[in-house]
Amino acid sequence: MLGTGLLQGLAVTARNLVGSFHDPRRFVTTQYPEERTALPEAYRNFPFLVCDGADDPMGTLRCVACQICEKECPPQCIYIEKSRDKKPDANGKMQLYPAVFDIDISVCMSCQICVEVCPFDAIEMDQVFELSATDRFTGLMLDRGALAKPNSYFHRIHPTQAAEVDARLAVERAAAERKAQAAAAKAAPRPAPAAAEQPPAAPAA
Amino acid sequence: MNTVLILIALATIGAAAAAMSRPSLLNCVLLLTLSWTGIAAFYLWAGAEFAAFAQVLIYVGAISMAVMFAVLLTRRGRRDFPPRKGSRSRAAYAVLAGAAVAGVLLAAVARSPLAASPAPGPASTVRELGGQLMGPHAAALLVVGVLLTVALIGAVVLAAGAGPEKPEATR
Amino acid sequence: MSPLQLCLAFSSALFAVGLAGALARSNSILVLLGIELMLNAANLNLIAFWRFSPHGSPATGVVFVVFAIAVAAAETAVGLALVISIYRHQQDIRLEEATRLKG
Amino acid sequence: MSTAATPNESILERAPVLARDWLTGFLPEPARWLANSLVVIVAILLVFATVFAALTLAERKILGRVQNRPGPNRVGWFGLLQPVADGVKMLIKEDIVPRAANPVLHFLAPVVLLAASIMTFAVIPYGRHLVPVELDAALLYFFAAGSATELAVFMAGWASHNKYSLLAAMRALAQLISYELPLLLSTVPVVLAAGTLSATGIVAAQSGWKWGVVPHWLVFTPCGAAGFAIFMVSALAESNRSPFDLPEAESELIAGHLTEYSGFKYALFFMAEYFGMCAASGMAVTLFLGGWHAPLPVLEAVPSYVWFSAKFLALLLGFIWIRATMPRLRIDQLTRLAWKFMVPLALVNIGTAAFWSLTFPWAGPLQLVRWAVALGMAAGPFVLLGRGLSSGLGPRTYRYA
Repeated sequence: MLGTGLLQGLAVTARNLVGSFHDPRRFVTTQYPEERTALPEAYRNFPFLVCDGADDPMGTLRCVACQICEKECPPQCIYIEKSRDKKPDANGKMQLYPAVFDIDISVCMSCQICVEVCPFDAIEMDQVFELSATDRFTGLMLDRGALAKPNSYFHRIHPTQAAEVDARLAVERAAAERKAQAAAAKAAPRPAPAAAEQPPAAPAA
Repeated sequence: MNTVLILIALATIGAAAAAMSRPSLLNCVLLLTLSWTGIAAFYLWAGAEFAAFAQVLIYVGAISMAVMFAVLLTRRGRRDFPPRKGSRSRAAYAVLAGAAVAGVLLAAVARSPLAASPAPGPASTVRELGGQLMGPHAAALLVVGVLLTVALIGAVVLAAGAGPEKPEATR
Repeated sequence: MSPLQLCLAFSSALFAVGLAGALARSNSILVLLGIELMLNAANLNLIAFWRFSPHGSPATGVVFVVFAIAVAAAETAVGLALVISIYRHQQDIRLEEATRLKG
Repeated sequence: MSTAATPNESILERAPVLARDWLTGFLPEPARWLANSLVVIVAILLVFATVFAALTLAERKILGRVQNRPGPNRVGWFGLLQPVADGVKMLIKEDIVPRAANPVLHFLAPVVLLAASIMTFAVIPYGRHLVPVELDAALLYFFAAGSATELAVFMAGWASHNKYSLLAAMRALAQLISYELPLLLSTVPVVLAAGTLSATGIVAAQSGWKWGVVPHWLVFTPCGAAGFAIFMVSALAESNRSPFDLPEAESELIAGHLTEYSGFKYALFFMAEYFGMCAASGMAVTLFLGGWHAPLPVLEAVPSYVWFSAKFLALLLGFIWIRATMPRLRIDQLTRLAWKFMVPLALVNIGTAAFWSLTFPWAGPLQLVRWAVALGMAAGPFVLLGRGLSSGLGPRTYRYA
């Protein structure tokens, strides 16, 4: 009969209206700036540089300025300048470090190739999306200081990936340490008799 | 008392005269609607509320719409009509005829011994009007009802018509 | 000039304007409207006399006007229908063109 | 402003009238009448401006809540200042007038539309002593002022010198004219029952209660209920609301006859639409829901204008509720509904009203017969015409290319 469709429709809208006040299923809006929905773990946005020590980010950067990522980056949005001097890295080996490390995030297309090619796991993908800036050129050019974030932050945003990376680094570090000790042990007995005039070649890490 | 009447009269006649003299058709119709509302204002001034609201409802509401639809349906595109050679003199003659008729009427009105009783006019209540319509004028009411239905059905049949016969008419 | 005479002057002026308009214009819709205006002028007279009639007669004036408005509405509707059907035949509604009675 | 005081009247009932007398008491007689009417005009404009503001906010919040979202809650506390923000936005927006448009008509259209819709507020009795203008033919005045809005719609469409807005104006006119008929015809049973065209007379005819409980409102009679339904549907169409908002539907001709309007003229058009909605629900309350009468005798102490505004807001929420539910009708469905369903139903309803008033003296068992026949005469055509309306429109079949 004419009109029954309308009445059913009115009933649906009324139920929805009343339901929206008490039934969470009927009120789905999250008020964005105040409430935030949890980001999925695999979400990635723009890269950031991982540094081991949170207190001295520039000192403990994992990046050794090998510039592989700069060459591999399809849109060419990474710019690296090597440093003059060297500093010891996590394994105690003297490595270079990037004096300038810029990523132009207005060009970056979040393809994650830099993360895959980086031999030192120095660069990972970040989850920060509130990056709007007022001017287009310098505002979206992130320098070394802005990019460096501690490993603990990496654990917080990508827990599984961070754990896997740390496990691999620990294995490498252990291997490097064993090699260093073996080298030290081999070097140590030969000059044992003449230990007085020559200090051990590689200081133990 | 008279100033209001004179104001209404001037407004209405002004609107009607302007309506009749404007070149663009739709401005004419709108000005004419203005003069119809002026006539409704006169009815209000005279105390016949029912007639005033009926006038507004029928003329300003319905007839002006019908006229505007007719004007829009019969627009021949922007090919402006060449002004007929005789139209200037014809308008003059028409105005002359109108003025002559007005002169005769006004002369008659001025000399007529109409001793208007300035007493407040009879209050026309709707109930009394209804009584009149249903009482002595009941037959006339039915006739007007039939007339209206027949006329409107005829108008619809006429206007709808059997559709354009000549193919070039659909150009 | 008593108010009644003013009303009659008003309605006769309106009648004259309607007449002049109907005669002057070449577009048949405006001729129709000119006649409509003359009809309204007549209604004006009816109400004027009803208002200033000496004896407080029942609302005959208003009844006449209501009937006149109804008839005028019917007349306008039929007139416009005629104009539209003329337009359909000859794509032009100027009076001078509507000379052929055929069809 | 009738100031006759019935004995057991609470002071609140006469409060507005006393306030007005206090305000304009000191003036000499001719100026006092003028001041009184000015006060009434200002009061109406203020009240309905706030109702308009509150209505825009309520509409957006209710539509939001129905669609599982909060609606505006950023401006002010819970979004209460949203109408103020909208108003300011409309004021500072640039008012573009197309070069080819006819400037006089382009400016005049919203003015005439708003003037006509505000004039309809003059005859609605808001309370026992709150009747702005007591007209003998109030109902006819209401519809006369209402029909002047059609002229303004056409002027808007024509003055914009834009093919689409002219086409949309013609479609809007077709809708307005075809729904004016059922609107007028649906009030005939009310006039027949009340015996007068004046609004106060109609409300007075609906006073009193049967068996002390059921009020004598016309909506509780079969012909009144059918008339109320037809009146509300036609009022929806007259004010271009919800299922009938084809003229300004975005998906149709851009914004219909409002395409070439921006800035405050655009806001005026919307204010006129909301005023049209308010006037229609105000008149519906007066005609069918017993105006300012209380639903129960014991509630008589509450001031009358409170009852009027309660019913008035209920009807407005009904308008919004229907807007939240109904999809839009096409122009042919719309006019078919008007001419093939609403007009015949309204005509039959006049028949039922005649039967209802002629059989008034029936008593005892005949009352049941009277009710049964009247309900049959009201519901029968509804079902038959309803079936006819959607006949031949079986479930739609799709042929995928």
